[in-house]
Amino acid sequence: MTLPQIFFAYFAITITGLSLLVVTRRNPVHGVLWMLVLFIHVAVLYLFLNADFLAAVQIIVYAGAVLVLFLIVIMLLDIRKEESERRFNWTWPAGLLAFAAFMVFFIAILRDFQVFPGPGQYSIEFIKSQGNMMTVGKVLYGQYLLPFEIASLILLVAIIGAVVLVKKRAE
Amino acid sequence: MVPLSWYIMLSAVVFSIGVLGFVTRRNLIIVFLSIELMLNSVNISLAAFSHYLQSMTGQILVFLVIAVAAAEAAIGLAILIAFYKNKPTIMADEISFMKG
Amino acid sequence: MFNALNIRLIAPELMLALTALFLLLLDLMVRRKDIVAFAGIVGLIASVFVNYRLSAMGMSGSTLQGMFIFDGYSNFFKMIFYINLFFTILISLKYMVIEDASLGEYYALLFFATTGMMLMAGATDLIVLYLGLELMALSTYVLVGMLRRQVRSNEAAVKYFFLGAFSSAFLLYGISLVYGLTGSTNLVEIASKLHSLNLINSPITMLALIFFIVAFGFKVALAPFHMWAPDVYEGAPTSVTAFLSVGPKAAGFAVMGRVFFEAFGGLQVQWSSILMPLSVLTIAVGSIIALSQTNIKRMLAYSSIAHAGYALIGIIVGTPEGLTSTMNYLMIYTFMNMGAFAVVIALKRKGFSGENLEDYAGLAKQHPAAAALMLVFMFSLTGIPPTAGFIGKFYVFMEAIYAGYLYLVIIAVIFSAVSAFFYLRVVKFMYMNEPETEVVLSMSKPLGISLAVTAVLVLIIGVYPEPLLNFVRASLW
Amino acid sequence: MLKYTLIPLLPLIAFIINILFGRKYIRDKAHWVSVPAVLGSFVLAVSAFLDVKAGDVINHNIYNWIVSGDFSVSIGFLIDPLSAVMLIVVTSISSLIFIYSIGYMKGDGGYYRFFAYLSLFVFSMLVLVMANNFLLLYFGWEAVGLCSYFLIGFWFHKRSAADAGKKAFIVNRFGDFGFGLGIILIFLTFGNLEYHQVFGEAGSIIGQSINIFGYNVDTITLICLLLFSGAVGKSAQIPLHVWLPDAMEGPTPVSALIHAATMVTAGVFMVARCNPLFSMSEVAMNTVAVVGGVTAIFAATIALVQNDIKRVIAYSTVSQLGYMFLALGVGAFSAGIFHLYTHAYFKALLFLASGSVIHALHDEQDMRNMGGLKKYMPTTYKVFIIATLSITGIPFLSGFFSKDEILWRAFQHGDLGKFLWFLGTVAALLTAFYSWRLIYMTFHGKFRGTPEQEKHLHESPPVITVPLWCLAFGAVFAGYVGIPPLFMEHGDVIGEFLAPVLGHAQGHGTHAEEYFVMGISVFVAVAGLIIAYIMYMKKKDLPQKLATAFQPVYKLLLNKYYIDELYSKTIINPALKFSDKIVSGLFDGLIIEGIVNGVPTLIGSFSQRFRKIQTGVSSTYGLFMVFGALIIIGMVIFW
Amino acid sequence: MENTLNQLNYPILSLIVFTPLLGALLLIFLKGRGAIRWTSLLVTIGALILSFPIYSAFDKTTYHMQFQERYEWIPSWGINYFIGIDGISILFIFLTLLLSILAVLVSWKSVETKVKEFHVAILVMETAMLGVFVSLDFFLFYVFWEAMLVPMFILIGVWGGSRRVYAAIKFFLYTFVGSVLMLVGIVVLYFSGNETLDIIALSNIQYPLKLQLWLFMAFFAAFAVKVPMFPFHTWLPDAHTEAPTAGSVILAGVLIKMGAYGFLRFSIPMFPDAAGIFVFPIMVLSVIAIIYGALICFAQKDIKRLIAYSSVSHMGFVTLGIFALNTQGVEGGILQMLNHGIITGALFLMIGIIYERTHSRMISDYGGFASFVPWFAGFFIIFTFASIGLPGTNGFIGEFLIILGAFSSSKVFGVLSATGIILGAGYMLWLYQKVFFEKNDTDRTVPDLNPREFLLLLPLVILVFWIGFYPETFLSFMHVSVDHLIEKAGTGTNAENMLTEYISGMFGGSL
Repeated sequence: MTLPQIFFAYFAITITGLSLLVVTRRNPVHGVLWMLVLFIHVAVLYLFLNADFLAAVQIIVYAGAVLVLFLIVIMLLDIRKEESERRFNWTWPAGLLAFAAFMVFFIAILRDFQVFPGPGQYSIEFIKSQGNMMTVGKVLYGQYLLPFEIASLILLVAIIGAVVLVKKRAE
Repeated sequence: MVPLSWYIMLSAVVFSIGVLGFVTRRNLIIVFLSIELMLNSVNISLAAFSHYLQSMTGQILVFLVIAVAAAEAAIGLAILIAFYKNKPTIMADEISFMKG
Repeated sequence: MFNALNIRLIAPELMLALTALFLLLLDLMVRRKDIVAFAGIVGLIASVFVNYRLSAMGMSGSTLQGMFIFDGYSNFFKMIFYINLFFTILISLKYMVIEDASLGEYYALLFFATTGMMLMAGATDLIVLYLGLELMALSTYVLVGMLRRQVRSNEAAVKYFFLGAFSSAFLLYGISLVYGLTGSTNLVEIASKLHSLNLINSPITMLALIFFIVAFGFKVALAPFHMWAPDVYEGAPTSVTAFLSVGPKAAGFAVMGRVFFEAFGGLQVQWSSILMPLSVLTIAVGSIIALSQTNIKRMLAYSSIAHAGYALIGIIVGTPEGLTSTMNYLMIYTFMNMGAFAVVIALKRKGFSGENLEDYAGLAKQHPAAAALMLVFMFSLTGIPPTAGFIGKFYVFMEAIYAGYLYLVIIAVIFSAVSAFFYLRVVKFMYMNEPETEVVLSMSKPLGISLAVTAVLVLIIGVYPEPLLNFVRASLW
Repeated sequence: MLKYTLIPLLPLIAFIINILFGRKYIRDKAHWVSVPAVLGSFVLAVSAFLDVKAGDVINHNIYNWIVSGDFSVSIGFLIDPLSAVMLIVVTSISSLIFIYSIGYMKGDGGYYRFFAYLSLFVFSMLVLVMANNFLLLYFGWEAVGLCSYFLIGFWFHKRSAADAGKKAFIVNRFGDFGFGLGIILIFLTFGNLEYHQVFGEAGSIIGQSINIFGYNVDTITLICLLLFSGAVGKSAQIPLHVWLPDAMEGPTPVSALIHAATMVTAGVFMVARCNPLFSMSEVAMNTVAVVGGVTAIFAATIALVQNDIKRVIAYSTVSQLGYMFLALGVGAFSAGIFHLYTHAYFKALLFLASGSVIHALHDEQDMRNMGGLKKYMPTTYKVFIIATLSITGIPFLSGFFSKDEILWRAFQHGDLGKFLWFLGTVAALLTAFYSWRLIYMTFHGKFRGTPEQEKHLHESPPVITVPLWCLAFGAVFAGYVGIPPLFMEHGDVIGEFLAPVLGHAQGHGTHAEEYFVMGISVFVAVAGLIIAYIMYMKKKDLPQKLATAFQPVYKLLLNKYYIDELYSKTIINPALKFSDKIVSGLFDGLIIEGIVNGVPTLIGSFSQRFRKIQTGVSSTYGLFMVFGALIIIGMVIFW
Repeated sequence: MENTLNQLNYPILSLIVFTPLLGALLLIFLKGRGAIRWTSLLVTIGALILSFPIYSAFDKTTYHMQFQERYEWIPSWGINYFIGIDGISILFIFLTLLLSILAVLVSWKSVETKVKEFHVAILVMETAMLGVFVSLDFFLFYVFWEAMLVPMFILIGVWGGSRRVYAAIKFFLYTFVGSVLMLVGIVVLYFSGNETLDIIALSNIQYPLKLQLWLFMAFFAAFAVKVPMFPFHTWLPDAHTEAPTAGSVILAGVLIKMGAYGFLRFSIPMFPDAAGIFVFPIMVLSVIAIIYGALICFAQKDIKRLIAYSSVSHMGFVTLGIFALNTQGVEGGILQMLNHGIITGALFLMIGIIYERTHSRMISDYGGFASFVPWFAGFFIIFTFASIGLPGTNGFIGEFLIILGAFSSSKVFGVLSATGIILGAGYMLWLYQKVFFEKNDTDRTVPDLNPREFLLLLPLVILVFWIGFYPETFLSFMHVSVDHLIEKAGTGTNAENMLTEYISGMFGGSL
């Protein structure tokens, strides 16, 4: 195993373990915290994959914003009393079975996933020469302008939605 | 060099764990986290593809997914709060007044 | 570079989005929400006009770096979305007041959702498709939970949200796999890459395809991905239910048609054979479970599930004609379903849900006109000529038989007979039972207009479908 | 042509007028419509008869009735010697009975109805007689059945009357079932239904056979047997005789006209009409003869012990009809018709006379409650005696000539003929016995009815007695048109007259034999009289003793051989039970309805069961989605 | 085609067909029961009067469709608005028009609730029924065919008896299942026949045997249910019994004729080979229906139900005649349909009339009625005997021709079917006796027929005797068409003989 592979192995194992922790913790606060750790690991993986911008976004948006939102909501809901209750649905064996089946299928199908098309223009060298941020920006505002705009609409909807749903109304 | 399939396998595993969490957990906050897990797994594979294909599309998509995930989080949590105000529970199997 | 930035072709969507924004602003300025709604209708008509002008000018083609296309196919679906939006606004006006949830944002969200659907219909890139879908989805999540003081509405929103997010994770996974295989998210490019790289028979392609089916199946409510539908339809505000039962479904079919035919055209045999059992299952589940429903919204939910199954037959056929028949079906379904929900809404008044079948008892005696209209819609949903529902089914069955799916059609027609039972039950309650309580209709002009228009169209299309057929056909080639 | 068309049309018009306006306007003046009509028919019939006598044969199609492909049948009349004779019989007797009814039915609530039905009957009977093709014959055949149904059930409030009418119709339907099929077979064989065509080609199909259920049956035999089955029903032969005694529930004029003189003889007429067919099939002829012979004696035995005055006469009718068939069966067609003709008079007389008795006793029909009526009703008594003498075959009354001819013809007809002759002779003995028994029980001895009845005993008015005398005249002298050659060369006028249609009877026998046969029959007639005299006048306890001594036989006869019971036990009740329990209850109610209602119920229960899957828990929904995806993946990729 | 396309220079058939529909539209805007009743009566009578020209202008010498009208309707699918009639359908037009008038008349007093809806339903029904008989395009045919269900469903379910909802739903679902299968057949036919649904064009195509078999079965599903043939008959007693009088009359008079009409118009001429093969089973089912329907009548306690089951028996005759596939059988079958419409329609009318007075359909509640309602009894006996098939009435002509036809095509079936005549006499006379005879309670007062009811029944009585004595008026319309049909049926190859021989071999080769 080469060094990168060892690195990857560490991250893979950690991410997997963290995922399992997230879905098994009784206390959602713990879950969110483990998730935070996981996000950071994923961000490192992005760095590993030459996606600096993504790593930054991952930390800022995901870890910084989304998870904080989660924590706030957990606090807001004050769900301590539920900590003593069952963690899983009665159907959990079926879920486990589904999980196992998914694993089997995925391993069987995706085991030797290869890249078929020839390499595109955004080689490591190209990105390095331009800078990751610059590259992403150019593509985003050029080719992917429309998606970007739509994303803005989505965020707007999210704002309106949140307001509509929880805002105190003047009755 | 790390083979692409490793990333894909990692992504698959995390995705599956997300599914597992979604279908087994009662607490909707955790269920929500499971969904985020699934999104992250997709992001991992997208970033990996992007890297190996030397294409920028994957990265853009990851960026957009994160944006959408944030939006989803906002709305999803708002919905949860709205529900909680009426019925103080966030357990999946207790939110089942409508069935049949 | 800016040549490719032909913004005109996306003008209708822009119009709608801008209208939505304008409505948000307007909402702050005026107290009366019907003014907001009216402004919305103006914006809607403007968008329709723009759309019409564009297509009349013979404009078509892709724009924005091949992200989006303006063609007959998307125009047809946009038509459905416009109609859906239009009628939803009309039937919402009084209803939302009754429900005490008359908000300007409501209309804005309807517009955002419709924008999302239109983007889906015109998307030629999986990224746009995904974002359009999310735009639609997020808006509808909020719309479903609009009645935030009602547990039912909250619960529906919770379920819809979680399952929706779950399904879009599948979609994303599928997109990522396709991207990984072909290096592209553009539908045309995907198709050519799948072909040139000889990936047609790759299991990974199949996996991606299946994930697409899961996600689209969720949107159009195909069994076994349909289970959110009854709960959500029941819990959501009725106007939103009407909106949901048509818009996202049609949008789902739109992307299904686009993606399957364009990107996975080479795998037609595969997806047909996957969809076929799903269609049978969907029709069966929808028809059978609907039999034991007592809540009309829930019953219509199952009915819409069954109808998704019928519409799917056209896709299964896998030919452009088949797709045409599905489009035709959806258009017709829009009218009859909207009409049916309009009647349901008419029954709702303060302190009276009007959702139970018993509430329809003796309706024909108290409100013969409403009962007669409901009768038309019910028989149209059953597929009895000379209503539009029959034309829709006939076309779908015709194409299916032409393509050799005789047994599928036989199963479908038998289940349509089963489904007749629960539609008849509504008629039975209206005409053959004595009224138990006095029902006062909360009629309003807009509601009346939408009822009249849908009923007349259902009958006209049933008797003279030629213009619609020509329109459908013209939109595909 | 109008003249001939009017013969049946006059009564029809009378019917229409009476039925439409009778209830409101005509009421008790109904006879003013019907009697002139039937008298008119009679006059026209006589005129037609004279035309035929002068040598005309009228065969006229009025219009095409049914045309379908190569099937074509007309409404049209054939008046030849046979139908001319029948016309005379029918119209004359009808006229008399119509007049009689004026008195008999006086004051009945359904007076107009009665005359309407009677008129309709006459119309139908005339159509039957005058038809020139089988289908029109069938029309008349069914129409007289219809009238019979109406008239038997005339007093419909009486359950027995309603039952009897229905029974008559349905039993006849059994016969008509065969008759109809016979007609169809005739059409399929000859391609035509007109008498002339069919009879003309009859010779050409000898030897043809039809495959029925795997057996080859001679076509002509089959046709004849099927036709004969109609005759069996209509003329109340074994085994379809059961309706006729019950038919006595109807008013007496009806019994006289329909169930004695005319309608029941339609079978005889039909067989005679089809003589060209029948004479080609030995099997059919023998069947006819045997059925006739057996019926003659069978009915006579039942008549021996019956106590209802009309039933005795009814069984006597059955028996006499048997005689006629016997005659036909042995090839003596004209003898059969001759007997039909004489029988019409004396049997109508018997009925009308008994009607007079019944009328006098206010609807009492049981002979055990009669007796000694001689002194109250001398006229009736006299005509009764005349009729009885005639029917028993006392020489030189009309019954003698016709009966004797039949017996003589039978005697000539080979071994089977001898046997039939024997049957006929025995039947004659029995006839004599029960006829006289009837007279003795009714008119002699002491009155056994209630004093109330006795107070009102009276002779009937002239409107009743005049027709009786007219018929009595017929009963005495009608036979003189058929004097056997033995007594007078060319005495058999009617035989000669009918010969063009029915052919000359062949047969050879010596004069000695003929005298022997005649002697025997006269002897049995007298013997019957004497036995009856002894039993009912001298030793009045003898019948009782005999009844006790031969209890089983007596019971058997009294209960008409239990035929009705047999039918109801073996056919009617099982059929009703079958239809109620098996067909309606089990098959329709349980199996078919079960399936029809079961499928929706099943789907409904599916629905109830499947909706439980929809638990309302989003995790479950997710699980279903996941499994859906997994199954598809498993099926598509790993299969 | 020749120039007999339309002898009259105006669209006579469309006029007849859509007059009732226009009337129905008019009714929607009317107020007041009297106005509604009179309007619908005038509309139905008007439609009948409008139809008079077709009887006189009808060319009896050609089997071609007459009074044709053809307009493009849905060119995308090659579907035309194509109507026309021949000798087979013309009588049904007449029957439909006549019975619709009577249906309106008989409901004059008995329908008191939702009068407007009732008459709208009747008129819509009339248009749909007429449409079925004139359609020469399958799509059009199917539209009318199904459209009938809706008003009928409403008629039964709203104005019916105590179990009306059950009966209505049963009726609807039953017939709907049958007709959706036909729909599949129609579509298959569409593609086997050069993408057209023109019935005439489709009739001229020789289809492969296997396809014929399948199509025949698909159509059979619809027609057999409608007729109804044993064992698909159970909707009929319920529907007939529970329907209001007008509904029963239309059901019995016209609706169930459509199945047999379908056989004549489609099954036999289009799939002659398959028809040849199915002759045997269908004749068996027909004979079973004749006997079975008759036997069940004996077990009935409800007058309407008895008449309903008798319809099963009579329709058995009709199908038997039709599938005898010879001139007499088919003509008898068609005539018998007309007859049955008249007779059973009349019987249902009469039951409705008496029900208005007694409010009972139970046989046991009657008895001795001949004395207080003599006119009623008189009319009833006419129809009773017509139903029994007494010569001189229309029933005889039809049944005789059918038995003749059946007998000449298969002796066994001819003989068995003739037993139906005995049984028919049995149950009808039993019914008559129980209702009109026997009891004599003089204190009961039931009014006799009033002039309206008298007028109602009079045309039917006239028809009973008219057809009974001069059927040629009616038969003459169909001669040429029927001969053409027989000829067509005869064009089937003899491939089916193998099958028939095989089957008859199992019965000892004697059929």
